[in-house]
Amino acid sequence: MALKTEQMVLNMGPQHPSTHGVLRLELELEGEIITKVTPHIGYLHRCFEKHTEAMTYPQVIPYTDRMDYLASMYNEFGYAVAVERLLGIQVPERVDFIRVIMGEFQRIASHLVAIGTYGLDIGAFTPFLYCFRDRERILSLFEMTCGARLLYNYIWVGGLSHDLHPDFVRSAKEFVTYFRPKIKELNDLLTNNKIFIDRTANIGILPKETAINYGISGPNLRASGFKWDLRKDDPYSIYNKFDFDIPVGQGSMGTVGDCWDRYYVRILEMEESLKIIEQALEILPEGDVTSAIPKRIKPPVGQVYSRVENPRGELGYFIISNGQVNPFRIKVRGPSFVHLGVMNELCKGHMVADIIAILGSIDIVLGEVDR
Amino acid sequence: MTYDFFFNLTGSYVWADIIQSLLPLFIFILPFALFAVWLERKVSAHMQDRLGPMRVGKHGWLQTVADIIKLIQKEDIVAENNDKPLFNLAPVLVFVGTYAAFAAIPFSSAYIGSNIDLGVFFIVAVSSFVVAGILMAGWSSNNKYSLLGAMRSAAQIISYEIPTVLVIITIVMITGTLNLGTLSEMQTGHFWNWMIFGGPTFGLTKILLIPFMILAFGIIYTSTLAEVNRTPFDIPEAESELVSGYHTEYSGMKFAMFFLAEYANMFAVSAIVAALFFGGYQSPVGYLGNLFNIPWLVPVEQLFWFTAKGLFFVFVQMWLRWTLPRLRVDQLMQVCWKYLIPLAFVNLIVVGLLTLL
Amino acid sequence: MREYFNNIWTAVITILIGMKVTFKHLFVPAVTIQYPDVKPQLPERERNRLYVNMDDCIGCDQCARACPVDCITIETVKGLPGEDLGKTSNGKKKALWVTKFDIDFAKCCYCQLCVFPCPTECIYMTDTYEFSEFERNNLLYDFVTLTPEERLEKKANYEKYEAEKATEKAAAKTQPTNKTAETKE
Amino acid sequence: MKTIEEIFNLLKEKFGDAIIELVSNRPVESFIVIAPLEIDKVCLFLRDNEELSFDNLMILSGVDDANGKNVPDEDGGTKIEGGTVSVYYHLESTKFRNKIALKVSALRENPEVNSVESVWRHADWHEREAYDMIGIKFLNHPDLRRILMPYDWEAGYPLRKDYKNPEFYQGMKVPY
Repeated sequence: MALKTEQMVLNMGPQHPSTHGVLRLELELEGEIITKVTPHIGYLHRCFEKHTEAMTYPQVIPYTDRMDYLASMYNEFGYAVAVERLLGIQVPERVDFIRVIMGEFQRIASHLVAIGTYGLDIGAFTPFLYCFRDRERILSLFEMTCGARLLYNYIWVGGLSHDLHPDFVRSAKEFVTYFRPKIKELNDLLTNNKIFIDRTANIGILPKETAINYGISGPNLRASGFKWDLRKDDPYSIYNKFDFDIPVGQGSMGTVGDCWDRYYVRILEMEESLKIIEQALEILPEGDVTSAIPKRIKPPVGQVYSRVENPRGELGYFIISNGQVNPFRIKVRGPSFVHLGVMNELCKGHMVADIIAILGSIDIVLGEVDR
Repeated sequence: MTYDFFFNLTGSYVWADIIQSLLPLFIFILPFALFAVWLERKVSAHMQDRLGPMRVGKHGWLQTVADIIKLIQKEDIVAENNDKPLFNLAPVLVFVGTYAAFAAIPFSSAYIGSNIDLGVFFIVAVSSFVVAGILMAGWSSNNKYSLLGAMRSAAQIISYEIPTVLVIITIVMITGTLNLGTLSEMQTGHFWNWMIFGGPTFGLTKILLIPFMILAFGIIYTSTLAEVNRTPFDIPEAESELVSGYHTEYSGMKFAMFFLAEYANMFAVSAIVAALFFGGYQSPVGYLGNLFNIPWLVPVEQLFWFTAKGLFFVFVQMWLRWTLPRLRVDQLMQVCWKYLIPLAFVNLIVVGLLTLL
Repeated sequence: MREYFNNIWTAVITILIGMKVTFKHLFVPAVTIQYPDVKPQLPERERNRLYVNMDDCIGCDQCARACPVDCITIETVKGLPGEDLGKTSNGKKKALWVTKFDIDFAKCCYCQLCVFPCPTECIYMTDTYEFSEFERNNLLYDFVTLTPEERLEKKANYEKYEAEKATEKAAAKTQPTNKTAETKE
Repeated sequence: MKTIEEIFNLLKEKFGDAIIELVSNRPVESFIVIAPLEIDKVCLFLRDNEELSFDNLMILSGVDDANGKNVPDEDGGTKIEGGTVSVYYHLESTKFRNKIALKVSALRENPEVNSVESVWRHADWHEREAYDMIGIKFLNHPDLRRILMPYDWEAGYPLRKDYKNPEFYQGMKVPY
């Protein structure tokens, strides 16, 4: 006789400790095994795209900050690159260098949050605080440069709002030397921990073909074993001047493209970012950072899709201009938005606890999902 | 000994009984829980390069007192669809289970709440009350997260009792007693008489026993960790998955009772481990009381040593908590059934053979 | 079987390594500070509450137009001819009475976009960051130095002046038409 | 790597009238305009053709072209009548490092575009967003619901240029 069983529908969120914001996941459970995940998003919708239609081009920048609030610097970077391509202006070399330095610092800061909160999701509290301690130092560097810790409005179309602080180069070098041993400590504490590996290896495997079909990009795509980094494969700014590797998932603890790989790619990327920062600090040219900022931004009728390698993946801005001071339409391809779409595929057949591990490993920021 | 003292003091058996049974609560469990919560916060803070509570009292040592006062003042929220009798009973049951376990714990040679011959067995049995309480809490909360937490917890605690009991049997095989007082007395003298170093046996057996005793200690410490729901086995209240597990819906004093029970339980299991393997209340080096011939000092010193040992293991529990991630529910069962239980069995057999030597 | 013991071994070893790391940190001095008692040193470019130096403000409205959230509201009244409104510190002559200069800090996003276009550098960001209020209305800051009576007076003055000018103009307009009418006759 | 002209000619050969025009006189980006009900076949071809292999859909964006007539409506504002709404597809070939943009336009009153969800799963959420924001109906989409707005939002499609905020939503006042 078959026992009559019933599927349990569990609402995870919108208020839940590890949905990284206000995300609601509707789980259909067979005991603790998941049969279906339906993400419901939009709780943090702030009408970014509608707002931009009433803004001038420079006024959009503070709004881009608020999308992926863990990588604000890179959002501005991407937006500035897009509008510059639309305008066809070339920025001074120093601006590009500073942008790259800031962008890579932001990448480290963002990955630190990703790694730290991932540890928290798995249940390790301490790495989270170590990561935040180091992130605070990066934020202090930003604060020293532009006066804000989270929402910078630093990278402008055609330039930067401020030049570097005179102490910046020294402090940045200090940070690089300070931070290298910390990565090792993090590996000791979390990455190589047997419990952590058991929780993350062979969980949420994302094969390469599926990943491309789903539009996955950034560290998540690289963890699936596909060497694809826009900094190398579609170079923007001056990334082609630097020497760095693109870490890809090896499946060393389980299968290629599992949660552990996605986590570990981020760790390796932090080291690569340190390399880029070191090189950029060495050859930082002199120059005026505000000289190329146009007085009045009024692009010609046209459109551009421009993308950059955000810490989370491919951040693209699709801008249509109708020749006015306001953009006609800005559509953002947020990596988090795209990555969240693959949740159902990843979670099927796993347990409730794995949802947390998977959601943490794809590293979404709800501000960017909902815009 | 203390019983006679209270009897002489009050002149009534009833009063002596009451005082005797309330003694651990007021002298030990409450202050310990307050202290342990503070310690947990400080340990976690310093391990994470933070300061932790600093405002209430010097280095925040009164913080938990303030918290308890806050919890007492809080509204006791009972949701409409809760199963109210069970909902109210659950924290009491959890606390009773923990509190009753203290009855058989030998704090010092002068004070054992109830010096029964089935001491260890009693503790193991009575602490199973906690499972019933947790299940009740989870069920009556009428909340899916609580229910999941409670079910995980029940499965976990029951499973992990098996390796615990197997290790206890191992010890009993060597000592031949279940009485914790006698067990502690057997390990008297110096630290090399502790069970972890082979107990009060001599010769080759002792040396051969040491590795197996260390293994047994590892097993029992791991499984007691799981029994009190501490990291890495804290999945019943895994805050990142189940919000707060079985006590999600509780507030105010009822929540405080769960909290108190958790910390009291931490000490209870540490005390068992200390009593079984580390000589209970026995000093590792000898007593000042004996040295200076002050008889009343000895039980006090014993209480100190017992508390110190218990606290050390509580500290290790905290240390583990702030270091490790948590396991998944099926992995937790795997650790128990595939690793701990077979090892405990093997250990049991080997130790059994060794004692025959 | 080998894997079985290997699992146990790696588990124990990695746990011990982790415990070593956390134990070391027990003795590392804390990086946090006790905030209201100890305050961090803020960098000089700190971006917090805006301040407007009204002595230098010429009422040009550029900051209000740059603001992406419209938190600055400026109203101005033209000065009467011959009236001396003073000069800004960099020598610009003022021509407008600023009768309203409100910044709503409940809306302000501290982006600093208002600071850069200012021709007299009279609006800038300070390092005051503790200004939370219980009433949202209290976050509406009024920077105008004129008293409410003065503001009304300036407005009335200008209206009167406008009215006078209008009547003059009207008079000027009607007169020539009269003249033409006269000449026609 | 093929240029956009070559791809246009190739598509024109294969699909004939479904390929409407190649717009290449605007700054920065050129695109091919395609008939809305043929887009899925064209995309499948672009993905599976060995020489093109556009395996990655970078972005799919719905745009309100606002090229109709402005007419005053009942409550004093203006609304747009006629004209089109469009969908832009930006494709990329990870093999050949080649990029291309496509555009389809549909009538504003009842825009219907074939879904490319079966070609790239990535399009799923982007199409839902375009439906949510612009009101483009993607035929053959398995799960076309609103995504960012509440499921029971009845006041229209926010990113249309003539969108007006409703007074109330579920009894809550909307403009604050």
